[in-house]
Amino acid sequence: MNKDSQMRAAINQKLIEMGERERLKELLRAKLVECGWKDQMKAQCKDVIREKGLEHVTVEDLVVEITPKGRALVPDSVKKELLQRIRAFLAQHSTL
Amino acid sequence: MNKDSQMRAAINQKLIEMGERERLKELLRAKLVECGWKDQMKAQCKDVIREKGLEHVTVEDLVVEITPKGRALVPDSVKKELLQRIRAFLAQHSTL
Amino acid sequence: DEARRKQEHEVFIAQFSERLCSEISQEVLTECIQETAAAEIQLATEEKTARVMRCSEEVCCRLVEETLDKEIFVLVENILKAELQRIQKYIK
Repeated sequence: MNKDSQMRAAINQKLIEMGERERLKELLRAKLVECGWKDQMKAQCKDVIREKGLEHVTVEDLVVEITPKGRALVPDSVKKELLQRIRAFLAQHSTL
Repeated sequence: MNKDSQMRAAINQKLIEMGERERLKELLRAKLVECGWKDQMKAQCKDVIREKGLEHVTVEDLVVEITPKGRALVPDSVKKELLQRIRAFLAQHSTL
Repeated sequence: DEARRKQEHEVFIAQFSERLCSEISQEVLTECIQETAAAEIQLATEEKTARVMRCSEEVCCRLVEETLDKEIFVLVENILKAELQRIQKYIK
């Protein structure tokens, strides 16, 4: 394992141990609702269903179809906030 | 002060005044780079930091750890050259 | 007498040279070792900071991806279920 992999593993380990990883996911979920991402995604899904017809769409198809848009629609500010929170956490728990 | 001490003090004074002491130091520094001593020292430092972990090593620890090797690794040819240069200088200024 | 003085002087110069050589070596080695150690600690610190920055970003991206994948899956499942129920209701 190279140094970067070790570091990533150590960061993840620390985040999980302290329950911070779950809190970060929770924060992200809340932000996705707050910024309208969830509503946009719902609308996207409905569009695809309408276009293709409900009988021609499976969960997997729909997931594959809307995932790239879902990723692109996350505002940079949300990702930035999350990253800042991770870095602040690491600074506080600097045993890495 | 006996005659020898007086003479030593006079030569030292002259060496400093003429800038030769600094030039000798500069020569040695250059030779240490040229012969690879400096690179060996860097590698030694990296080894110690890797073994002990950055958070467990101070500059002072490193100095203590690598000094014996540092002294041992100076090639005899470099010491010899320095000595020859000192002798040549003293011979050139034999009135000292 | 002259020859003796000359020999004494030569001995003195030889000893002095050895001593000076050792003094200068000592000074330069001490300085160089100190400099190298400080520079290497600094370099290692900078490298570690850069690694933490880089890896925390990667961990963050992975966390976002993971959360999005799950969110999208649940969202799709719920919407399809709701659409199906709506149609069933309509048929009835």
